[in-house]
Amino acid sequence: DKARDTLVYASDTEAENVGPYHNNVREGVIIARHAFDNLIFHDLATGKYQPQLATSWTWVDPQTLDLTIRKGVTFHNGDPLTADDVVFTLNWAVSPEAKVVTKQNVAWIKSAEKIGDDKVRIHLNGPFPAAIEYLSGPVVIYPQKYFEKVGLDGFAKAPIGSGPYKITAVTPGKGVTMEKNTNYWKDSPLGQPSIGKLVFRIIPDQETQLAELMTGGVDWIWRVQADQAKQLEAAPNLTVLAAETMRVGFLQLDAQGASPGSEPLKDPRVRQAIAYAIDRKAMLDNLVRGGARIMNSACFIDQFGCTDKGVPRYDYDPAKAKKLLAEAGYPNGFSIDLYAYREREYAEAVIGYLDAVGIKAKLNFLKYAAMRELSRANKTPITFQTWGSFSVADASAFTGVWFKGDADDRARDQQVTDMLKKADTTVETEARLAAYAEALKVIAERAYLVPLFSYSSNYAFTKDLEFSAQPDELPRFFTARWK
Amino acid sequence: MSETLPSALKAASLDQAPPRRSALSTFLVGSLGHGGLMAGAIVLAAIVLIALAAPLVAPHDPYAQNLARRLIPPVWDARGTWDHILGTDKLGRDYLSRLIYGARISLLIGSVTVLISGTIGTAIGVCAGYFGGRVDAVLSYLVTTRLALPVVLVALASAALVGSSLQGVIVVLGLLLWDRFAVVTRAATQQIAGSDYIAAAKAIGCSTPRIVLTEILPNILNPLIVVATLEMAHAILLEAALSFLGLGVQPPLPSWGLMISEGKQYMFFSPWVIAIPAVALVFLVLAINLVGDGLRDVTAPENRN
Amino acid sequence: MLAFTLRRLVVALSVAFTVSVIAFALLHLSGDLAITIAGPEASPAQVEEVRHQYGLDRPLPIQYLDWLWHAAHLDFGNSFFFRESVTALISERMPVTMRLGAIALTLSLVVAVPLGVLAAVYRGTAIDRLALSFCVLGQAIPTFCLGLALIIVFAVNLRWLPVSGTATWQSYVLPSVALGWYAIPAVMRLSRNGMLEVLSQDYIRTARAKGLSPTKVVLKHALRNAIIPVVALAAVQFGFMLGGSIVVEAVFSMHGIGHLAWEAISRNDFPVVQAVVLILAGIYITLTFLADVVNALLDPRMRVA
Amino acid sequence: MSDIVLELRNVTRTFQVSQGLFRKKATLTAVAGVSLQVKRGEVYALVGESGSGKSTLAKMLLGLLPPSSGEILIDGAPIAAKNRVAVARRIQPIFQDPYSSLNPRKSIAQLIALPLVVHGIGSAAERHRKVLEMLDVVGLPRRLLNASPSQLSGGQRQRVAIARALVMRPEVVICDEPTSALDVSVQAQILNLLLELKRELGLTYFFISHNLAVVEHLADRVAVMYLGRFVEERTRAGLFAGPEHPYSRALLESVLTPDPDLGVPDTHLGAVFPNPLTPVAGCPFNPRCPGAVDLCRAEAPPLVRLPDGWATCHFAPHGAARTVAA
Amino acid sequence: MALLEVEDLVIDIPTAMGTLHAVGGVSFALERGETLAIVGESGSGKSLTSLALMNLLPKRVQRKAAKIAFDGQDLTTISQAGMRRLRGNRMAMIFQEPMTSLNPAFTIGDQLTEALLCHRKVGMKEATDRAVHLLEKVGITAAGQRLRQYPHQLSGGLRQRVMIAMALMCGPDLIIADEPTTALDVTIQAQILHLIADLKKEFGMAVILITHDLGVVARVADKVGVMYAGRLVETGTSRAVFKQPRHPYTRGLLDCIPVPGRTQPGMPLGAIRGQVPNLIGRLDGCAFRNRCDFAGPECAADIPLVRTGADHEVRCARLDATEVAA
Ligand SMILES: Nc1ncnc2c1ncn2[C@@H]1O[C@H](COP(=O)(O)OP(=O)(O)OP(=O)(O)O)[C@@H](O)[C@H]1O
Ligand SMILES: Nc1ncnc2c1ncn2[C@@H]1O[C@H](COP(=O)(O)OP(=O)(O)OP(=O)(O)O)[C@@H](O)[C@H]1O
Ligand SMILES: [Mg+2]
Ligand SMILES: [Mg+2]
Repeated sequence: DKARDTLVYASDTEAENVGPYHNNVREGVIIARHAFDNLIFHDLATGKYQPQLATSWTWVDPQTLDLTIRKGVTFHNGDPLTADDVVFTLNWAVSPEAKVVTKQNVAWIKSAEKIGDDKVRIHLNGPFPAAIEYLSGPVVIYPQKYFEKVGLDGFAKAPIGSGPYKITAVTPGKGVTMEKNTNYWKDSPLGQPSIGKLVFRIIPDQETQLAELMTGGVDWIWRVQADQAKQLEAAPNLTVLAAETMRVGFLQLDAQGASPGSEPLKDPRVRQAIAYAIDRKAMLDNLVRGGARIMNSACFIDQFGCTDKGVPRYDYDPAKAKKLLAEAGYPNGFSIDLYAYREREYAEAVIGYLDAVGIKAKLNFLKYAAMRELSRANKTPITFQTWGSFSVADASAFTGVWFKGDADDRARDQQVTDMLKKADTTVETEARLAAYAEALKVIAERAYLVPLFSYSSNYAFTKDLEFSAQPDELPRFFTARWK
Repeated sequence: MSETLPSALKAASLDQAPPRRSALSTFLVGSLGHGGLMAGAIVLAAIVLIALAAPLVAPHDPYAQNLARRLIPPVWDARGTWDHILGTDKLGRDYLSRLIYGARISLLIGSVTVLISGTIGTAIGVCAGYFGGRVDAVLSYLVTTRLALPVVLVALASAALVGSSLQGVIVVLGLLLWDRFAVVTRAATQQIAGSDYIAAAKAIGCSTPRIVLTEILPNILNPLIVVATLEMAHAILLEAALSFLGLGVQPPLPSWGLMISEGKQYMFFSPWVIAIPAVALVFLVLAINLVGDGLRDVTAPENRN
Repeated sequence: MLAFTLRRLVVALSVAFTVSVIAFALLHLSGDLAITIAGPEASPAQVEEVRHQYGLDRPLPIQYLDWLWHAAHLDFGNSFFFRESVTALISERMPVTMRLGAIALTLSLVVAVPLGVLAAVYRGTAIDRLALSFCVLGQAIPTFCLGLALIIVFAVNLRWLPVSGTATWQSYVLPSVALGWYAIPAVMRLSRNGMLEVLSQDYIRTARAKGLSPTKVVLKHALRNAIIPVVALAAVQFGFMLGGSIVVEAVFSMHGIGHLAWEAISRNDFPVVQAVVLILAGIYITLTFLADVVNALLDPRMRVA
Repeated sequence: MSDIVLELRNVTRTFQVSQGLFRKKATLTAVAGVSLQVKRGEVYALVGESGSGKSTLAKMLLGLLPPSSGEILIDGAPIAAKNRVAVARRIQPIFQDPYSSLNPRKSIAQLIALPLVVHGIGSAAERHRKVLEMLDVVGLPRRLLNASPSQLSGGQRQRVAIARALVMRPEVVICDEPTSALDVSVQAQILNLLLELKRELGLTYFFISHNLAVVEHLADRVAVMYLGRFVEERTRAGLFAGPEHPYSRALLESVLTPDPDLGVPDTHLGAVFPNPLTPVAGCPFNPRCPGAVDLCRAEAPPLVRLPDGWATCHFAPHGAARTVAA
Repeated sequence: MALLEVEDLVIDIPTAMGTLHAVGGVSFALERGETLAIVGESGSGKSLTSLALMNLLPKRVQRKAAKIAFDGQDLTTISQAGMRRLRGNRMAMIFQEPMTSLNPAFTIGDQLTEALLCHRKVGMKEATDRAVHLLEKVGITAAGQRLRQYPHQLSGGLRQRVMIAMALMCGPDLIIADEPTTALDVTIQAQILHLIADLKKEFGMAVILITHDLGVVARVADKVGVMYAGRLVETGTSRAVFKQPRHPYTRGLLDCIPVPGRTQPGMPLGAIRGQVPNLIGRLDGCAFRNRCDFAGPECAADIPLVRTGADHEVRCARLDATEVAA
C-alpha cells in the first residue's frame, strides 16, 4: 500500500521458526535476507563476490579462510556487530545442539576463531571451494549477546539481526512484520531500504492471494500459476513478471525400498521406467511455462558444477517404460504412494503419466514440514520434491542435500556420496567440474531421482511498485521502491 | 391463524368405515402430490442412473490426461468443443466424464456412510429407547459425547491418522455421523415402547429380540428413512468439505468435493471449473434433501389417514 | 432446580472426561511421541532421553492423569511445529473464532427465528413455502462454495468487503454469513416446527377464546413455549459453528483456532489438534449445560424435574 | 384343581420416582397390599378413579410388571415360577385404547396369528384356519383379513384385539377399560360380544373400568380401589344395593343415568386430590370423605367383613352390626 | 329476543379426498339463562359447531350460516376485532382437556386475569381480586396462593375449575362448554357439573353444553339437541327427548347404555348395528338409514325437521313407524 508506505507481500507457507538456521522454506530465506547480513555479497549482475560484513577475505589454505570484519555495523538493538558475533554464530551453528535444519549449509565449517580485533579465521572440514557462496547465502550473523540472553526460543519470537529491515512482530500462522532499519550501515552492497514497512502475510490459498492482490489487500504475490499469470496480465493495476528460478522440481524415489510399499523401487529398471513414463516436455509447455527448462541432472543447470552433458536422458517413452517394468517383474505395474506438498497439478499430472504405464500412484498431499518429516522417517516411497538450493549457485547446494548421506538422502549410495565429497572438496575448477559431471552421471544412470524441470516464478504486484526479480527466487524488497 | 385441531379429531378421523386406500397407495398418492418430493426423486434417480451407467455414458476415460488440451471451456463458451461438452480440467481430462464418475463416488460415500452410521445409531437409539433407565442414560451420554466432538475437526484428524483415502473417509464419517440416527430412533422407540401393542406383544410372550425386530423396527422405519436421506446429504457435504480441505478423497479420484477444491485456483478466470462440480453437488444434495423432506411430510403422522 | 443443575453438571463433567480421553488417545495414536519430539534426525539414545524427559516411559494412565492435570490448568504442552506453548497459540487465535462464531450465530438467529415464526404463523402460504425452499436450498449449498461465491461477488467484483484476514470488523462480515448460513435452516425449521406445534396446542385456542389479539397470542402465549427448544439449539449450534469454522476460516484465511487446527493436522502437530478438540468440546459442553439450565428457567415444568 | 384361577396375596407395587439426582428418590406406592381371588368363570370387576393403580395391577397379573412384594398365583402356582411365555398361554389382555394396541404395520391376519406363531402352534394352514375362525367368533368380516388396522373403526379394532386375546384360548382375560375409548353405541356392541364369548368359551374376566354402570351390567364381583388399596369388595348385587364404603357410595351416586327428572347429585366429597407420593395418615380417603372424623385421620380403618365381601371403613354402616373384626 | 340464534350452520372441510361435510344445516336458538346440551357420537360435529360460534375454526375449515346472531349482533358479518371483543368477554368457552388447555409457561393468576385486563379497563389489583373471588367460588381454597402456581402444579379437577373461573372472569352472557368433564373421574365430573349448574343459576348465564354422555345431558340440560353425522336429528326439551325419543338414533343410543337398576345385568344391550357414515362427499337423505331398522325408500330424500310436540322436533321420514314401535 503505497499510501501507507507498507508493502504487504503474501506467500502460502509459513516458517516454523523465523530463525534463518531453523527453517528451510523459501519464506524464511527471504526474511533472513532482509533482517540479517551475510559476510560476503554475491553480486548476481556481475557474478562477483563483494565485501559485506567482511571487508576482505583470504584463503590461507584450501581449509582455512581468514576474514576481516567491518567496523561500525550495529544490530537492530543497537549492539555493535563484532568479530565475536561472527565467531559465535559459526561455532554455534556447527554445534550439534544448534540442530540446524539444513546441515549442508554449515557442515563444511569445522570451527571459527578470533585471530585479531576484527579478524576471524574459519577452519574447514576439508577443502570446500563453495564456501564463499555459502557465506554469501544461508550463513548469516547472529548477535551473540542477545542470542545468549533470550535463547533459541526467545530468538524465534523476536529475532534481531543487522539487515536492512528489522523484524517487529512475529505472529505464528499469521505472518511477520518488518520495518525499515533507518540505521542501516551506509556502504552496504544491498543499498539502503526505501519502503517503510514490510508485512509478510501467510495466505495459504493461492486464490485468496490472488483475490487479495486484485482487491488491493496485498501488494505482491508470487508463484502465480502460469494460467492465472497470463490472465492477470490484463489487469490494469497489476504488473506480472515471469522469471526462471533456481528451483528444480523432481521425484525422489526411495531406492532403498525402506518405505512401506516401495519394494519395486529398489530395482533401477523400475526407477528408470518412472523416468521414461513422464512427459516432461508436455508438463513444461502446458503447466510450468514462463522460461523454465527441462532438467536432466540432479541440480539446477546454471549452478556451478551442474551439467547434463554425458548424463543419460530419459525422454518420454511410455513403451520403454512398460518394457522396463515388465523386465523388472511388474508387467502389470504396481500401486504406490506419492507424496507432494506444492503444485498439486504437477503431482497429479505425474500420477496420470504413471497410471498410463500401469503404476497406480496414490497422492498424499501434505504440508511441507509434515512431508519432510515423513520422508526423513523413510515413510514416503515417491516424493514430489522441489529444491531451490537456498539460492546458492553451486551444485553442492543441491547434491549435498540429497545425496551426501544426510537426512534427506534417500538413495544412501556410498559411492555417490564419496564422489560428491570429492567434487565438493576439489579446489581446482576443471577437476571439480569433471568430478561433478561424473557423479551426476552416476546419479542419473541409477535414477535415484527423476529431475523434471526448473521452475519459473510468476510475480504479480501492484503497478505502484518498482520491483525486479532475480533468478535465484529471492525477492529483494530492500531494493524495491514505490513509483 | 393457527390450526387448532380438535383433539377428538385424531380419533374421529380414524374412525371411518372401510374400504379405504391402503397405506401404500396413500403413500404413493401423497408422494405424487408432493412437488418437492417428486422433483427430488426424479433428479436423484437420474443421478443414480448416470452413476451406475458411468462407463456407458461417460464420453471419455475420466483419468486420461492430455496436457495439450487443458482447460478447454465448456461447449457453450465460444472456445468450447463438442468433444468435451463440459470442457477439460487442468490436466486435459474430460470434465463431463469426471463429473459422471464423481457421482459414483459421492453416492458411494453417501450410501455406505449412512449404512454404517445408520446401523450404529439405530442400534444405540433402539436400545436406549426400548430399555430405558440406565441403558438409556449410558447411551444418551454416548450421544452427548459424540455431539461434543467437533465433526469436521475430528474427521480431519482421523483422516490424517488413518491416511486419507476413499475407504478412510467412509469409515471415519460412518463412525461419526450416527448421532442423529440415535436421537431420532430413540425418541421414536420410546414413543412406541410405551404403546399398548408392545405391552400386548409382551403379554403374548414375544421375546425381546422379536419385539425389537418385528414390532419396533418396522414402526420406526419412516423416521429412519428420513434421517437416512438427510444424513446421506450430510455425509456427501462433509466429504466435499474434507476433500476441499485436502484430507478427503485423494486425486486422481474424481470426487466432486475434490474437483471443487482443485478448481478453486481457476475460480477467477475459468469459473466453470469450479461452478460445474459445485452445481452438481448442490443439485445432488438438494435432491436428496427434497426427497428426505418430502418423505417426512408424506409419512408424518398428521398426514396419514 | 439445584438438583437438576447438579445432575446436568455431572453429565457434563463425565462427557468432558470422555472427550479428554479421546483427545488424549488422538495424540498417542499419532505416532511415537518421543520420536516426533526428538525430531527425525535424533539417535535412538536421544529418543530415549526425550522419552524419559517427557515422562513418556510411564504407564499410559499416569501419563493421562498428568496430562489431564495440566490440561485442567490450560497447559497443553508445546506445539511440535512451532515449539511454542499450545496455550499461547490458542489464546492468540481464540478471539477470532469466538467473534466469528458469535456474529454468525447472532446473524442466523436474527434471520432464522423470525422467519420460522412467520412461516409457522402463515403456514401453507407463499411465505411458508418460500421460507422452506430457502431452507432446503440453504442446506444444499456447501459452506465452502458459499464462501468462495461470496468472495467473488462481494470482495472481488463489488469490492465492498475484504477478501480475507481479520484486520477490521468488515473482515468478519462475509465469513459470518458463510458460517451462519449453515445454521439458518436448522434454526428456522426448529422455530417453525416448535411454533407449529405450540400453535396447535389447546392452550393457544384457550388464549384465542379469551379474545386476545393474534399478535398477543403469538408473541406471548406461543413464542414463550416455542422458543425453548431454540435456546437449546442455539447453544448446540454455537458449538457446531466453532467446529464448522474450520472450513470458513480456511476459505477466508482467518487465523482462528479452526485454521490453526487444520494446519496442525496437516503438519501432524497433534498437541495443537488435541487442545483444540478439547477446548471446542469444552465450550460445547458448557453451552449445552447452560442451555439446559436456561431452558429449565424458561419452562416452569422443568424446574421440578 | 380348585376353582380359584387367579389369586393375589398381599401384592404391593412401588415405583421409585426420581426427583433429581441428589434428592432422595420418592417411593410411589401404586398398589398397596392387595389380596384377591378370582374364581373360574366369573367376571371380577375393578373400579376406581384414575391413578388408583388399576392398570398397574393388571400389568402384574399379565406378568408385565413384577410385584414389589406379595404373591400372584395362577391355579395355585406362583407366576414367578412360570415364565412369561407360560403365563401368556393362560392370561391374555384386552387394552383400553384400540388405536395403540394394534401394531399399525401388520395386517389383521398377522395380528391375530401372532400368539400362535410365537408359541409355535400349528402349521401355517392351521393357523390360517384358526384366524378365520376367530374372525367369525368376534364378528369381523373375512374380507378384512389383509386390511391394516388403520383401515378399521375403533369397534372393529377392539374386536381384533379380542380375537388376538382369545386365539390361544386363555383361561383368564384381563380387560383394562376395554370400552372407555369407544362411543356408547360401539361400547354396547363390545360388551355384548364379551358376554357372549364368556358364555360360549367359559372365560374368566378380570374387568377394569371406571364406569360403574358397565360394571353393574357385567360383573359378578366388584372391587373398589382407592389410592392403591381395595376399599371394598362385594358381590355385584350387594354393592349396588348398599355400598359400605363412602367412596363406593360416592361413585355410585355419581353414575348419571339418563333421567331428566333427576338433577346432578351432590356427592359432598372434598376437593382435595389424592397424591400417591404423599400418603396421608389414617384412612387414605379421609381428606375427601364427607363423614371423616378424627379417628379417620389417626387410624387406618379395619377390614370389615360383610356377608358378601368386605370393606375397610371405621363406619361401615352394616358392617358394624355384622362384623367379624379383622 | 333469543340470546343466540343459529340458522342453517354449515361447516365444510376440504380434504385430499374431497369435501368433508362436517356440519350440515344446524339451527337452534338459546334464551338467556337456558342450558342447551348438544349430544352425539364422536365425530358428529359437536366441537366444530361450538368453535364455529366463537369463530375459532381452523383456517381451512369453512363456515356458512344463514344467521348467527348473538344478542342482536350478526356474527356472520362481524369484524375480526368485533368478534375479539365478544370472545372471552360476553361469550366464553370451557374446553375439554383441562390438562392441555392452560399455558404451561404462565401462572394461573396471569392466565386468569388476562381476559379481564384485555376487555375491561381495570387495574391489576382489581383483576387479581376478581380472580381470587372466582377461584373461591369454584371451590378452590387458598386462592391467593394458587394464583402464583403454574398449571402443572394443579391436578386435573383443579385445572378444570380454573378453566371455569377463567371463563367467568368477564361475567359472560354465554358459556360454551365442550365436554368439560370427559377427562375427569366420575366423582369429580359430578362435582364440576354441580358447580356449573350452581354458577349458571347464580350468574344467569346461558350455557351450551357439549357432550357425548346422555346421562349428563339428561341431568343438566333444559334443551337437548341430538347430533348425528353433522345434523341435529332431534331437538326438544330434555324431558321430551328422553321420555319420548322419536328418532331411531336417539332411541338406539338410549338402549345402548346400561343403567343400573333398569338394564338386566348380563343380558345383551341394545345395539346400533353398522358404523357412522363417511362424511366426505355428498350426503343425501337420512345419514342414519343404513343403520336404521325402520329405513325405507323415503329416507333417501331430504328430510325436514318435523315438529312432534310443543318443544320437540325430529328429523325422520318414518315417524309413523317409530311411533308404532314406541
Ligand atoms: N412406570 C411407572 N413409574 C412411575 N409411576 C408409575 C408407573 N406406572 C404407574 N405409575 C403410577 O402409579 C399410579 C397408578 O397408576 P395406574 O396406571 O395403575 O392407574 P390407573 O388406575 O390404571 O389409572 P387410569 O384410570 O388413569 O388408567 C399412578 O399414580 C401412576 O402415576
Ligand atoms: N381440522 C379438521 N380437518 C379435517 N377434518 C376435521 C377437522 N376438524 C374436524 N374434522 C372432522 O369433522 C367432523 C366433526 O368433528 P368434531 O370435532 O366437531 O366432532 P365431535 O362431535 O366434537 O367429536 P368428539 O366427540 O370426538 O369430540 C369429524 O368427522 C372430524 O373428522
Ligand atoms: Mg389405567
Ligand atoms: Mg369434540
